Amino acid sequence: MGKSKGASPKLPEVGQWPDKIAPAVAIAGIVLTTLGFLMAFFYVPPVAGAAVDGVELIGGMMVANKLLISQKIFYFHMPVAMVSFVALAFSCYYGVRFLMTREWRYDTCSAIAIEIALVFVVATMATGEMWTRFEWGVWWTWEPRLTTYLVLMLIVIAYFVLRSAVDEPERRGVFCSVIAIIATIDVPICFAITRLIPSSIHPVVLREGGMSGEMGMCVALVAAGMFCIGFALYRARFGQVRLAQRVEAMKESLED
Amino acid sequence: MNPILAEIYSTVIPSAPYVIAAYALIWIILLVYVVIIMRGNQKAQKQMMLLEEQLAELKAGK
Amino acid sequence: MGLFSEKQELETKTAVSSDIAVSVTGLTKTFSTRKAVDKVSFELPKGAFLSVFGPNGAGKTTLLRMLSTLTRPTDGSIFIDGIDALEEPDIAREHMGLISHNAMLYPDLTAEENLLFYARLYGVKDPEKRVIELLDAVGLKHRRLDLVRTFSRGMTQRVSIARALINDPSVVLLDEPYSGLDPHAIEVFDQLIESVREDRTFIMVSHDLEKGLSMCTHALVLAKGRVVTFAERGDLDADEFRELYRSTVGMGVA
Amino acid sequence: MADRKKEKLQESGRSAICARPSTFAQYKTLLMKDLKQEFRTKDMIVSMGIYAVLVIVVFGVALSFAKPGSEFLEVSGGLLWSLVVFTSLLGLNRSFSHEMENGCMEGMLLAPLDRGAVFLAKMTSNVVFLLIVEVVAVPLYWLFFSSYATPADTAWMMIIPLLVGTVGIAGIGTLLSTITTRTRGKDVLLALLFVPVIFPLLYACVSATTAVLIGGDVVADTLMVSLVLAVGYDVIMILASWILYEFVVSA
Repeated sequence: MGKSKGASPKLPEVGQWPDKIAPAVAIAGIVLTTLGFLMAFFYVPPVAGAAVDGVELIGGMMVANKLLISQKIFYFHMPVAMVSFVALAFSCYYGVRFLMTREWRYDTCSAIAIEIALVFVVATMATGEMWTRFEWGVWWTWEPRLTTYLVLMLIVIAYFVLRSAVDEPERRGVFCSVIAIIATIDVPICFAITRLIPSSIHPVVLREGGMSGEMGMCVALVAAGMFCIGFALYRARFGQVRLAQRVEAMKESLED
Repeated sequence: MNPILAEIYSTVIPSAPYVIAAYALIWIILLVYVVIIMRGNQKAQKQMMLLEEQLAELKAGK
Repeated sequence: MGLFSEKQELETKTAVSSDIAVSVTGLTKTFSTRKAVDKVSFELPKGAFLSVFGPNGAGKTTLLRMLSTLTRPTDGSIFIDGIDALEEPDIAREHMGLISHNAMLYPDLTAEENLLFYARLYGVKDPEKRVIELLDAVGLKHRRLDLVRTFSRGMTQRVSIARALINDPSVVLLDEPYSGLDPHAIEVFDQLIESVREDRTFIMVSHDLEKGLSMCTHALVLAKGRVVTFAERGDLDADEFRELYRSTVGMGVA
Repeated sequence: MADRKKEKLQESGRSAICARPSTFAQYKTLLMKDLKQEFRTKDMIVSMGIYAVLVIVVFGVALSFAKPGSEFLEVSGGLLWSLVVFTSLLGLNRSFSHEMENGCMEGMLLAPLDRGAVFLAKMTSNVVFLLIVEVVAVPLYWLFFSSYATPADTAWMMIIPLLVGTVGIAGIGTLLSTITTRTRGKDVLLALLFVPVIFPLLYACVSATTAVLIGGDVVADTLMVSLVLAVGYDVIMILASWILYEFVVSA
């Protein structure tokens, strides 16, 4: 783990190329998500639910099942979850970079990335909760997907509790980077284990099943939008935190 | 509305509040985060003004 | 012949002649924004005794922790006996010992077990003999089977000296070793240091100006992480130095 | 290159008495120290043992209204593992108490020591202490709850998931307790970090134990899958902890 000799690597800083495109990306995000929202409700046909004893002609198609609107939540639920995993992966990447070079900037980036992950995990839990409440009529079931998100949320919360419990900056940076890395390793395992082991008590209800063309497109659209929003939020938060750090640095230099 | 059609759409009304709540929650959570960032920015800017005043005094004082 | 030329090339690579025990250049440590140690540089010949003075928060302990490879410096280089302590910390550690106010001994192990543990960690040849020899040197041979928990502060500090000397280090670091010792224990401690002093280099951090001055061959005063003065004991006028010390400590506290 | 350098240092005389020991030798020294220290003071084993008994008593009260029957077997897999997790949490919290007392952690870091050896030694000692407590607590559990249900004859296979789980708990637990041992509010923080990270291993071990306890056809499919996944988790996590340990211990 030698010190990075020579010119220190170009550190992520406010005003670099990501900040130039951040506003455009934010607008693109908003546009895409609204488009996805409209598409989810007006373009994509609702999913067929339980069978109905009879057949009806609707919009030129023979329908023999209940049409579920509740499934529409899925079009935002899945993309938001994807963004939360990507944000966690970024936090892990910056954590590794911090451990290699001990540059404070990477520790800041890692913390902000995992903050974005927390925002999106909370959003995922909220939408998942609503869906569970309607789908199964209960506020919580130990169903694999829900438990995995709960575990992810707990780890991210633990990250922030640890971050506030350690005062010395160097030690805090190292510990938080290690936890970000461990979390990023742990979550996929959670995903895999909860799916592969058939919990005998209540079988895994695989609601998603196959996704029809329109559904896939809608999810992709919303996902793109959510990634843009996530990126824009990251840059905004990064700018704000950097400003606070510069103020802190100035305060210190003015003192002595 | 004949009974079959009614049954086909029977889940729409009961599921409506949850769907709305889900989308509203996402919007609220993102909004709360943006507000946190904005407030952080304002706080930092205020402190920056204070520091600039202090710097000006220091320069004037020297 | 190959080996000889090899050795030559190694010497020049480290570019430090063999009689310099400790060479520190541009050593810096910044904690996010605060510069705890700022570009400290000095060189110590073998057998020197450096006393480091300075107000609280001047970076004395951080400097010592960096020298002992416990803390990574942000910048600068440290050469111990010609070995780059940053590139090869493990080899540098074989040459060093640290005595600090906490004894680094396990209270629930006996004095002998503690020293045997460290002897084996350092890979000392024939550890049992070495441990007995050291315990005898610090005058605790008869108490070697007692738990360190039952020892007085003075006795624990003497076992700590034995621990620091277990690998026969060429550089011994002392981090405020006198704190918590009664006058008699201090006197015994000084005798021990004197007895092992030949051909070893010492770096001591302490608040006790008189004690530091009396024992040192070199003096270094730090304030706010920066070197105020670094001078040989010979060309140092005691009163002028006391005056300088009082002013830096005064400045530090303001 | 390193050996030639070592030869050169031998000649330099000063540290002639030090021949850098192999990592395994250092591992053995560290482990012996941990074991000797623990068997002399026994504070970790005794406190974990008493804690386990207390947890069983709480279970007893909690289940006093449950009607005995086969459902108890489905539940007891989970109960056993919650007993193991909370007892190991208590043990892990104290695992570094000896090191922290007189700054001995720094004493160790001063030695030319491979940090991986520290991790392995502490992990092994944690595994040993946990197993000792489990050997006492698990039979005690079945003694106290024998009136509820007797497990299937395949119950002895419960040892396998217990072993795999204990190794995993000790591995990850050592890394996390090294992090939390020097922070404020360390016990809560260790639990908060430990439970989510250990969740998959717990999930797999509980399913394996339950399968073994119920016996019959359930054993066939779930046991193998759960054990393979648990071992997989152990390998990945212990490898990651070993690599990351160097940063954490010298931070």
